[in-house]
Amino acid sequence: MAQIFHPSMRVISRASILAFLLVVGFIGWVCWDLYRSGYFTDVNVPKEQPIPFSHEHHVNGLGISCGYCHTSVEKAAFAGIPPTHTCMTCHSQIWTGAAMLEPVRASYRTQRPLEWVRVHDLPDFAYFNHSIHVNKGMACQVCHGNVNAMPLMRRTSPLQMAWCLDCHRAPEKYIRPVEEIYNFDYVPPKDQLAFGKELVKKYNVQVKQLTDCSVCHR
Amino acid sequence: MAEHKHTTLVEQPEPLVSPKETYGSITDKIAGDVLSTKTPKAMMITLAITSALLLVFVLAVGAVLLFGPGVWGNNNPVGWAFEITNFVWWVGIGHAGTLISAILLLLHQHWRNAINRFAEAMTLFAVMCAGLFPALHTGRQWLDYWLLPYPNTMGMWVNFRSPLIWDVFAVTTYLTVSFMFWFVGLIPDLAAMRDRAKKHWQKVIYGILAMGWRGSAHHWHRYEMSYLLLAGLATPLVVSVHSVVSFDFAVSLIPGWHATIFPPYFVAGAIYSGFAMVITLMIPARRWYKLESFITDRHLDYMAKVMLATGLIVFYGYLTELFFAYYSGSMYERFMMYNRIFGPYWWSYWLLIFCNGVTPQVLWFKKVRTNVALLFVISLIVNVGMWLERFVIVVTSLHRDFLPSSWDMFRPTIWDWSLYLGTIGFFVWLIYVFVRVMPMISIFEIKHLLPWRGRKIDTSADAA
Amino acid sequence: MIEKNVDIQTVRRTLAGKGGKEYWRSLNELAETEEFKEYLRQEFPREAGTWGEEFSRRDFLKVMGASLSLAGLTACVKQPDEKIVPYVKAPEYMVPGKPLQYATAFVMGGYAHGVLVTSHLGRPTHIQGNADHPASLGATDVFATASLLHLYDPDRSQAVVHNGVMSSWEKFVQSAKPLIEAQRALKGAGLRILTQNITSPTLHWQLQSLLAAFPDARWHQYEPFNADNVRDGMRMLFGEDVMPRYRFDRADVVLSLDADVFGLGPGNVRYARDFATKRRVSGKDASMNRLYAAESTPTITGGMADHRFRMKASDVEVFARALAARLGVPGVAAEHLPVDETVIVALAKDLQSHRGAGVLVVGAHQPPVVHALAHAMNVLLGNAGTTVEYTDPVEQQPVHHLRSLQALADDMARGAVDVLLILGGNPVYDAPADLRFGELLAKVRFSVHLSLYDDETSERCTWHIPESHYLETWSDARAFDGTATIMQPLILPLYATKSAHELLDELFGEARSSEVIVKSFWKTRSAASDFESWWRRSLHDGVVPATHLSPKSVAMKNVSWTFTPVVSGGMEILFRPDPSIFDGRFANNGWLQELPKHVTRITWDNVALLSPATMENLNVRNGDMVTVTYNGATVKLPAWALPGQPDNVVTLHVGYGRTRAGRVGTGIGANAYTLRTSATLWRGEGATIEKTGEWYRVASTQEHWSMEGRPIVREATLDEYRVNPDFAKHMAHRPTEKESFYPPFVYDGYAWGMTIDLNACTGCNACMIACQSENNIPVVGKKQVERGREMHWIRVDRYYVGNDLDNPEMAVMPVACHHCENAPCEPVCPVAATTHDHEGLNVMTYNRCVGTRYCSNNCPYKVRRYNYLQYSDTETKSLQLMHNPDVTVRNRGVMEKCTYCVQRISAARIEAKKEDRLIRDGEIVTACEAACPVQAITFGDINDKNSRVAKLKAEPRSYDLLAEVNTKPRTSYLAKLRNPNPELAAVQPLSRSEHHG
Amino acid sequence: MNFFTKRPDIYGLMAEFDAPEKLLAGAERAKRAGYREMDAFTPFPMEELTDALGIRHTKLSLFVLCCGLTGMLVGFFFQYWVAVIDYPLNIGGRPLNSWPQWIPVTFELTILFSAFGAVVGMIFRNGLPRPVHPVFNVDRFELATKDRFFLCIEAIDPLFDKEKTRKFLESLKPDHITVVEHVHTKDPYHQGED
Repeated sequence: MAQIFHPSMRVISRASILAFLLVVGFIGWVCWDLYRSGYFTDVNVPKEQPIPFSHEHHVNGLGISCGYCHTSVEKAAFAGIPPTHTCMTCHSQIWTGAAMLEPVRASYRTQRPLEWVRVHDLPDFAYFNHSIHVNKGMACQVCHGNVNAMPLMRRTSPLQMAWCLDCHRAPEKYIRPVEEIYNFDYVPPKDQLAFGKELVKKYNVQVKQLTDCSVCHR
Repeated sequence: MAEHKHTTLVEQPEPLVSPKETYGSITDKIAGDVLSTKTPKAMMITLAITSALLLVFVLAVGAVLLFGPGVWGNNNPVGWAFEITNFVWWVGIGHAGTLISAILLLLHQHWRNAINRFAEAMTLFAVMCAGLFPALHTGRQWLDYWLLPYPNTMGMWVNFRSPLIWDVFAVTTYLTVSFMFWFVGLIPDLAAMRDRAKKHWQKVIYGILAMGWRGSAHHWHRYEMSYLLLAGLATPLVVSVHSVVSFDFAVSLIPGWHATIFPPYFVAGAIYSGFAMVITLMIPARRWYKLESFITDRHLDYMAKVMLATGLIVFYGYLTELFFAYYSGSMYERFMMYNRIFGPYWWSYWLLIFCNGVTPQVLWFKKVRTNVALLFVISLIVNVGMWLERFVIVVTSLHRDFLPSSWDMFRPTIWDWSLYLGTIGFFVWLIYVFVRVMPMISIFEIKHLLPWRGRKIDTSADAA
Repeated sequence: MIEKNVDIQTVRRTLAGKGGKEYWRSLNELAETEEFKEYLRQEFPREAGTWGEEFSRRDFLKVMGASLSLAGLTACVKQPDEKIVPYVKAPEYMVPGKPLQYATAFVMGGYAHGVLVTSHLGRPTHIQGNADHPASLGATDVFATASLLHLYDPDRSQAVVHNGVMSSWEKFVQSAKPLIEAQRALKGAGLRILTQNITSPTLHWQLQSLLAAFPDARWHQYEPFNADNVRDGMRMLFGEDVMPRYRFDRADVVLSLDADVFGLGPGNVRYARDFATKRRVSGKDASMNRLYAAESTPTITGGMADHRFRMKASDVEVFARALAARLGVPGVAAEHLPVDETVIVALAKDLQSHRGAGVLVVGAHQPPVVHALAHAMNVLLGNAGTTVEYTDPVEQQPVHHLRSLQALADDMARGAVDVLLILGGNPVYDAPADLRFGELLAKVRFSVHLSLYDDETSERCTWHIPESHYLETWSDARAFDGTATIMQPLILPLYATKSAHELLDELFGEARSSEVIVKSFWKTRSAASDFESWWRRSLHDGVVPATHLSPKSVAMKNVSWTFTPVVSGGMEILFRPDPSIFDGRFANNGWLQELPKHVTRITWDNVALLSPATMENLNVRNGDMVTVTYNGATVKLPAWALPGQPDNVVTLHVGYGRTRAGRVGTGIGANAYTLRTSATLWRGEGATIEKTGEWYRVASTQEHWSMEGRPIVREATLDEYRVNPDFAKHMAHRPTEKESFYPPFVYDGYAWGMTIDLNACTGCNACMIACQSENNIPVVGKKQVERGREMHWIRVDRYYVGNDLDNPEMAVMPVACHHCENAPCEPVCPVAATTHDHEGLNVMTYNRCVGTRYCSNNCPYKVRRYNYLQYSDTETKSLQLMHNPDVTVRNRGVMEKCTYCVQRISAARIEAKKEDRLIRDGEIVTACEAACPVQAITFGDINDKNSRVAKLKAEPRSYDLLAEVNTKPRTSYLAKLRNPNPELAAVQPLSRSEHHG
Repeated sequence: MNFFTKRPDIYGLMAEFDAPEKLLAGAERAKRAGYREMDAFTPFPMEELTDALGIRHTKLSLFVLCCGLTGMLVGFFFQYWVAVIDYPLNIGGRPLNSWPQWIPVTFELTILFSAFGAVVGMIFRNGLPRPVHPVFNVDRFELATKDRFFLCIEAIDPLFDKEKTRKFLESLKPDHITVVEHVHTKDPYHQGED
């Protein structure tokens, strides 16, 4: 009887088993990472907008507060995207000739709204309500990041359910006094957890309810 | 062992292997059938039919993936119908292999050696068919992987309270263990195939699969231990799998489902249907491949006896259900039984009693048990009966439950039938592939049954 | 009322630029236009993402891919970018994401039903009742709620049509003007206007000024189901044109003479509410009203009755005569009796002992003399002025509809009509068959049909003008009690449509907009010093102050009674409006087509209703196709056995057999109008029924009628209740906490629960449609209903009680998810898609559901609904605008069910939390609760012992359905009571309650 | 064989028998003769050889037990962690730790882990896969899976001596005796006669 296989098969046969396990593990790792990567979550990926609107300039440079444009953030589920009219309150006075702002003026002229690309876009079956969050001391910064330092708007949070749960399970990690929700320079106290727990109690946040399915899905 | 008194096989009513067979002839016959390019003509004809069914299967799967479970006849009270009936039926069939391999091994039933390979392969394919149904019956089949507990960005896990999750674990465990059992059993035979193969590519393929098996005594020692352990593990597993499948029903509160008798009753039914299917497949295979030397009439006799025994247990189960319904004092339970017997699906109940309860009674007679043609017909009847049993449990329980306002009828559509018949095509097709590429009888285990000086083969314990 | 969006104009221009007949019949083409897509994107930004062009139509991958992209972030497909489109200039009152409600009125048969319409970003999404409106008191009937669907119906007429060819409004006006001018010279001798029943003060005002300018012109009104008989009866009895109005809240004994007062007709919602106030039984010595019904075809009113007497419609007159004779109405003698004499005696006694607290009501289809008899009895019994009020007619110009239409038909036949304006209605379809209205139209040179749909009448007219939906335009109308409502639009017309006001004003006036016309009319009427604030107030409240009609005192004439001769033998045929699609005007409304009809629970079809005995005589079974021949015409439709139907009576519901209703309503059922002539508008004798040998599958949502002796609807008589108030609790064994294997979960916050009072529920289906509208529940179509896959989250079960198959009693039971604390559905879900929240809701997370259907199997109430196929219409763009954005639209393969309107709970919880307070009792009103005319449904926090729901649950009548399986449901029922007359015990058995262990 | 010890020139000597009892007798004699590093190759398992060759009893069952226990603990506590600690949900009013409902999965995982242990343990301890092995150089070795029975005394056995051992094997009256070469000595695809 002759050997069927080349002697190298001694190693190859065993290595292939190991390799198979490694490949399976690798694929698992790639999937794990891919779903959490910027490719999938769009974290830190600025989107092309009709106008390269700079939050940095308007917030840090001009000191405009979030609520000036996002008017319904304390009142409604939707924070509100400012109508062209809001832009024109200033831009009918300043930078009136800037080419960059032509779409704004065109919108105002033609009554055709501007079409922004949604940056923070939850799936349609997740019902997020801005008003309850900001009214209970969850600052803009916590989810949206340092918008005041963003020349172009981008996500800083993956907006995945596990990410939501992180805070819904322990809001004390992020909660702050309601007066500070628009403050990008807020520094949490050293004993944030203890302080946070106090605030949670003060604002009557029912933490155990926050992981109920019906809180976000209807 | 050596001091055992020498006994001849002549004392046995009929030897388990024809006395004219030798180690060499066994090997040449079984391996030769695989390596030969000739296929029996009858097999080619049935293969054509099977292939047509396979096409139907592809269409039926495509339809349900494309349009959803709405292509079937399921409706609001009857959320499960053919698909779960088929699932349970196939899982049940998938019980014979492991039972034969494991339980009969532990019980020193040597006659199992001739049929275990085939039955194990049948088990694998039946479980594959079975697994398709739960996977296809969900509305969003592309999300079936949500039934697996894996870390995800939703932070969600599965609900371990659900019998469907138990099913996932039980069926995948069963499939994995059955596959390992089958594969481990195949290793020495794959080596034999490697050594018999004429063509280099055949040698390579069988060689890779045999993993370099060389029949070393050291290896055999561990091998036998491992095989025994697997048998020991598979035995409770096989019992648990159909128990878990029965939990799908028993855990619910629907009259006709909510019954503590279900686990044993389901396991017995599974063995019953499994043996029926083994007989259904073995009889033509034995004939076409002329395997009468290995699968003797005595084998058929034993299988028929197992069928009779399990058939009686199942029949007892039917009687118990009647008694439970009466004794529960619950109007819902009583109505359920009444509805089974006299309701709009009365025919399925009576047919089931005929197929599963009445027909097997003829197996009390040895003449029937050894009449190949008759046995084949009986096995087919039992197969149908066991399908009806699941249909009765699934559909007639659901279609009239608590609130009469919701009562409705289930009417199967062409897609219900297509998928069912399609899986039969898929199943038989896989069996054919198996028969053509793998030894359908375990070569080394048959050899194990040949006596040699210094070892007797005591098959006196082989009584079903 | 809404921000003017320029893109509507673009869409409209595109529409106007297109020609050809197919175009506006198929919405596909419209959907393909870039402009329309663009428009929708802007109106409805959240939906934009799913309309990506990357998938080609009918492609396998597309189906998979589309589903995957909806499946969410964790699936292997990246979420596509979405656009977010702000306003150019935001309306001040509108906060995006917060719905607004506006008051307006839904009009049917001329009568207004005050509604509040919910608007999300300018899209009306839900209609509920206006609590300030007398016909509504906050509730609705099915038609009012379902009228929303017409607004978005893709089959709605969208363009002007001239002789079957697409045209334009401008061309229409051009060709109409010279003809009108020519008529002006003839004083309008050849000008005719046909309307439906008109109560609109503005339209009446417009028509009056028109008739002043064209004195020889004529205005005709026709409704296929009108109040001619009532009006004639009143004239017969009182000699003047008055109309009765009932006060069931004052009545202890009610006799219905074939009247479906709670089911159909003006004031039905209000009447049911008033009636129910006398059925809210609480405490040991509670009292309750008693309802007798002498009825032909069973209705929900008959179903509510404590005594229902089954008789032919013609025998109702005989019955009324016997009773009148017994009560001493002058000049009336009994002839023969359709019922046991004890009935008449007991009934007369009961009515007499409740002088001023009894009431007799008569169905509009009964001949005038029955109305006269009944009201003569009402006057004699002192009921007039207390339980019955007589008022001037609500209509500005009441007419005898049949005679009005006949006059028009005569003129048309004579060739005297040159110009005919048909404002609404569908006379070609629903006029009496002998008038041959469709053929007569050919003799009219210039006929115009203004209607919501391009229907049978539009086809026969030279011009068809698409009509604005009532939510798109200004108008006004009066309720059954005269109260006027100014109807305001919630959205600009979706298509180039006109209202009747605009059409008339264009042709005969100054071409003003509806708003200007309506406002200028009310300027002439309002006595207020500050018209603008009066106007705003009227709009806001949805009622115009001081328009209610006051009761009049009337005097009975000396009537010389002429009774209808009794024709014996032969098959009686009855024509009745369909309980779901009425006279056919709702034929293209999928919600209503799929709504199980009162009593029969049939959907999508009309059938020949026969009594079981008659079925047996004819040797037909349910679904056997029969031909019904009458007046020389024949219809073919399936026979259907209806217990409670009198023998030898066939009832046909009209409204089916439409040939030009739209994709939903065309070609289903049989057109019973073809058998209905002027002489036999309501009923006739001598119909022949023949078996054809064919069989037809009727889609009924309930196939089993009996409770099988199970304690489902639990009921007792009032007397039994007084002895044993908690009888219902003893009808089944309810396991105690100790019997449970597991310790109970503790709910220490809110604990939502519901009660349904079976003693009040009439089975009117209002809850079903309200739920469908609120929760984006799809229509599945007849084939799917046949298969048993209807999607209604709340259903109304109908059972027959008693062992008399021919005349059983009826019990109805609304069933929705019970939100069981020990929910059997939850532990079996493999992916935890259905779970409990801390407030005790059984919540369904659609996006987690993979669709195993196990939960549904394990639900003893069978209230879960499964999307067997892709039922939600994701292709038709206009229907997407209708969706409630607060409720996820479910796709194929997903289980769904009643959520207790979790979106409303969430909204209330968030508001309460922001204000740092608890949710108040009654702050959350579920859609079904809001719609319920009889307030049978109460929702609230059962942990709050002072809440309405907690108090009702403490009532002895309260019981849990299937409590014996220990589901601990949060929804409970209040047992039904009947109040039979002990003197009728011999005729009808009394005892209701069976006692179980 | 230790890495540092010098490898013998050949793998060993192989005797071929045509009946199981002859192999058994031979093995017993070889053991009595003091040989330890030897192996037998048979077409079916011969339990008798375990003693005849002095094969050490395998500890596979203990390993499988450990695997099973691991599976059980992992199964149970994973379910506990999911339902009680990581995402507690009120499911149909059942307690968070509704352990009776976790028995099936715990059981299945116990079996699954054990079965893996039994198979992987056997394969691993047997040194499989081993597609290339010196014994395959033996000319008639393919009959070891058919009807021949081989006894191989390996060169690493301290008593092994090419000539003496061959003599000893001849005394067993085998059909053939073959020298088993190492795999590397020759081109495996062009092996000459031995």
